[in-house]
Amino acid sequence: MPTLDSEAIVTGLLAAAQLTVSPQEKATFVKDYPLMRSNADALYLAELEFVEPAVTFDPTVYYPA
Amino acid sequence: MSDYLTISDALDALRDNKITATELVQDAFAAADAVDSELGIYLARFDEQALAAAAEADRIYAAGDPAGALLGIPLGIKDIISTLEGETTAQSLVLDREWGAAIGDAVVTARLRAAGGVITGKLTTMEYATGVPDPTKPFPIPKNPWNTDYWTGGSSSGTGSGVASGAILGGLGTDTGGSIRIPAAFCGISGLKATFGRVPKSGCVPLGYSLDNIGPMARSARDCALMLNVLAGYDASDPCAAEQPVEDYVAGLTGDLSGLTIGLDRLALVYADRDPAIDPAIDAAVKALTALGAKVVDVTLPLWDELSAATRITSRSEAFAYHAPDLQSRWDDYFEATRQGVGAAVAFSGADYVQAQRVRRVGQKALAALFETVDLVITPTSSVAGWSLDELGSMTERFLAMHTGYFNAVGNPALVVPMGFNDIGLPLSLQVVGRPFDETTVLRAGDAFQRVSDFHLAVPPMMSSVAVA
Amino acid sequence: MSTDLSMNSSAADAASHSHKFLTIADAAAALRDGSITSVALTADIVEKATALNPALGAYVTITGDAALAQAAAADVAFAAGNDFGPLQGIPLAIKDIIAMKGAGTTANSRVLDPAWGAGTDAPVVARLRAAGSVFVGKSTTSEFALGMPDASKGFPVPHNPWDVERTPAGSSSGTGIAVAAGLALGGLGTDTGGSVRGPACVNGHTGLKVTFGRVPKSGVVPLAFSLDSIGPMARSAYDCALLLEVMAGYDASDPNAADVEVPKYSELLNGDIDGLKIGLPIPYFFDHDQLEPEVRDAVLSGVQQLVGMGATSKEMALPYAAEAKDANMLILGAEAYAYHRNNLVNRWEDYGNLTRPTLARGAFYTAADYAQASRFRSMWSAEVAKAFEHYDVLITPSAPSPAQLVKDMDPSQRLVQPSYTGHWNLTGLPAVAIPSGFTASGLPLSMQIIGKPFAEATVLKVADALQRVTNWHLLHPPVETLYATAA
Amino acid sequence: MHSNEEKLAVVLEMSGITPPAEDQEAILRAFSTGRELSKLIFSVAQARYEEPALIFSARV
Repeated sequence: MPTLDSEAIVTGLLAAAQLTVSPQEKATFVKDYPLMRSNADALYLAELEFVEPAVTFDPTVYYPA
Repeated sequence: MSDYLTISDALDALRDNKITATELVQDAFAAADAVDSELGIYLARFDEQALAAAAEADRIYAAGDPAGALLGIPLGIKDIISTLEGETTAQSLVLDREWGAAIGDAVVTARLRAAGGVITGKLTTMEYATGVPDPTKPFPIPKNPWNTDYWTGGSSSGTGSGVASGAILGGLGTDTGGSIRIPAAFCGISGLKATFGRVPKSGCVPLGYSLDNIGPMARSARDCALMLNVLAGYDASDPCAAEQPVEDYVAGLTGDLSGLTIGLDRLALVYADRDPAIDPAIDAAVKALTALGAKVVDVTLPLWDELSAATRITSRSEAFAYHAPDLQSRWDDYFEATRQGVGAAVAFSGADYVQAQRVRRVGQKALAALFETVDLVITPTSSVAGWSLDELGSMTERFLAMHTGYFNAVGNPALVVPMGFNDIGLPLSLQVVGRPFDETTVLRAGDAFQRVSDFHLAVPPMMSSVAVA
Repeated sequence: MSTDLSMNSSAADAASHSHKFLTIADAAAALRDGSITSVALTADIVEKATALNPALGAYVTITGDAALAQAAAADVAFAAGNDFGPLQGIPLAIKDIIAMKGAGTTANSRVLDPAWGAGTDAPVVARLRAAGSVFVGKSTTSEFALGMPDASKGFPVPHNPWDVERTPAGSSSGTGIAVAAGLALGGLGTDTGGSVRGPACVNGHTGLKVTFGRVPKSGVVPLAFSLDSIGPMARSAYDCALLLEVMAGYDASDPNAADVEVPKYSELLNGDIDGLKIGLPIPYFFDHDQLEPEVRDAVLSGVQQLVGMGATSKEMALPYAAEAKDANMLILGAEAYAYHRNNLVNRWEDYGNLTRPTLARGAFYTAADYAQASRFRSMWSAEVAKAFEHYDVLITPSAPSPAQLVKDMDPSQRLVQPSYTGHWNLTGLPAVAIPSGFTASGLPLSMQIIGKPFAEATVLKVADALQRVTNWHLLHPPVETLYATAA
Repeated sequence: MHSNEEKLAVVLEMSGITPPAEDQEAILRAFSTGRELSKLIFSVAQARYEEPALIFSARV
């Protein structure tokens, strides 16, 4: 499966998100995409393997204390 | 198979020294030896350590005033929860074996041990607590003791078949979208997914961080209450653990349901291929609960599809965050259903995940409003009595047929108890849901129902035909 | 490395011919000793705000009549001996993303449903109203609190009163401009990644991002649910304390609100920072190649002054500081996109041309990315908490540079430029931006003081201690020259 | 306009996973179902101005 370039990825993502944007706007997305993707990838640190998310769920809300 | 089917009966027998802990544990291992190779209950057995623990229990019983709510009771641990003995595999080639070794006993394991429970071994699970068996992987295929052509259900598979076959009297399962309640339903036993945060889940490999629960599986609601008394309570090691006071869940089992209003949602339309035996069984259960003093009214659970979807999106996304590095580097080492299931998370954007959490809050509000009009809600646990191992149905079919993920979205406690059998002898199951941290009322209803029914004491035919030394 | 503390020439000029701009504390005193009335004060401010709006774009809506009515009521109360507290009769600016009776809310956008919040006060506004304060109007905001202005959408374009060619920063631009230019004595901003501290930084005054949950944020259009905060903006830390005393406190309508007791902040600003332990996280915050030397030096000289008052300071490090900034952006992007998804799909053109690209980027992250950013958030919060076992506050620059020229700015710069504010939304900690001096060219400089959860008193005390021995926060931009252009 | 296959190729690239041919068909089915689930949760009117159920606490 050939790896896709940013242009193809952004095209697909905009379609998946059902967004129609102007050519210049899309050009900006294509330019920015690689850095955005690497910023996101950089968060998958090995030391986080067993770390819980910072947002937790409270089932009692909306019930009388 | 031991003639003591439930933990509470076994405890009485031990206290009245009609049986020793050593004999009880030996009977359990004998039952396992007779059927495990066919049923796929265990991944690892700790015979030596278990028998030593049983001997210690006998010493304490002999000394006169036995402490320990589960003293001498053989219990199994789903192999996704860490124990001092052995390694934890999550029934996967992928999990780093050092993980469990580094932790030793998870909080829940330590609590069972401290209560005198005898840890018999590590029970089979679906890989990383999700998906269905994969014959191409070097692990046992969990089969249903009521019909070995059928799946035990998952993902706490070995705990379900272990209790049903008498290999253990109780055990731990985990439930992110139904993984305690489905194997308990298919194997004809009781299982409790308590309120999110009721039982600390540190020392357990995560599937869905904001959905996971560790809970008891045993033959009876009373046994689940006995185990919950030991398992429940805050622990700082789990950021999701709730600082809610723990009640004596056994003391609450009064057998009397007078004054309770129970809302019934038959969920008749959620899955086309519904087992015809379910509605008559529900009708009988309603009659029984009414006779016990409860008022049963019809209700409609709000946002059924939407909240089920929210659980789906949340658990897939949270699981993918955990598994991303391994899915990227060793895709084929995973079971087919696990990698495709967790891999399905690619369909969801960050915004989808956030939106799912907004829908969960809307669901919480709507369900809280319903619980102002009823004290409990009951539904059939599933639209089917199970799947045969060679046509397990697609992911979507299983997702629609099992009526469990909805309650992980909102975190309410949900107990399942056997309510009969279908026309080919597979168990049927009733789900009882309560307000957050009101496990007492949920267990009281389950226990009261089991005082007037004996489905939870039925023994799979294969067990009686098996010669037990 | 201490710089000459005396004001450089252009800043001195700015101070000399500025007419008397009041802090809230000064005005409160003047209102009680009879030297001014709230009606007079409010009338002057409403007139100035109206005259300068074309040049500075501080307000979307100026509620002059309602403000004068509030002022009159305040004066009547004073006369009758009823004193509802230091904010009585004080003219404030309310960011136009917060619901306020008597004025619609636009979020600087054509997309927000006009019926949203109509005729209601957000709890934080209700509290200010009950304290007798006067609302000059709804101040301009970046559209939906992010992105940069799009003049074609018909909203006033905010300008920096120190140099109208430069950015007033965002997203609480209007409140920042109003405080700097004396078009209000204080006001409300919201801060999700730096939107209170950014405008305070480039407009030369004080802005506090509060602990997550400290101030109820119901009645506010959300940008990112788990990062948003409402904060006070005013000239001084003391004024921010006066505002915070009224704003803070639990409210059941906001599920994020924390049930934590609210101290009398202003009474705790006693100027005594003897023994206070300051941590200076060097990597990323002080050694980044895009951090301008004038900014760094002003922060370090501010720290030296604090050390001179008995504090100790130590260089230290926080790991993964760059990743923490990205984690905040990722969480912000995903949460904002969830809120805006349907409108982006259906009404793309109605969004500002510099808002929609920023919002749409939120769609490019996967769900797992968002969950993973949240796991990173747990780890990083724990790392910062460990640091706070050894320090009472951390101090960093508020931003890598002073106000940029608007023509040099582009929406994508956020990805590459370092930023020092989002870290404290990620960890939910209180962080105040205060003036730390001026550039050679006369632009405000700023430093940031960060504290432990719910330690706003400590953060404001340190800021106030510095403001007792400096007057950067009292200097005013040369707005008189703008009247000509405004007329 | 854009087939699910194309969209799937993109999100697989984003997610860094490269499922072999044997899994493609199942992943595509899951992807399509996923898109339906996404549409479903964005259709809940009451969720328009609602807060998420996951709360951040500043106190670690």
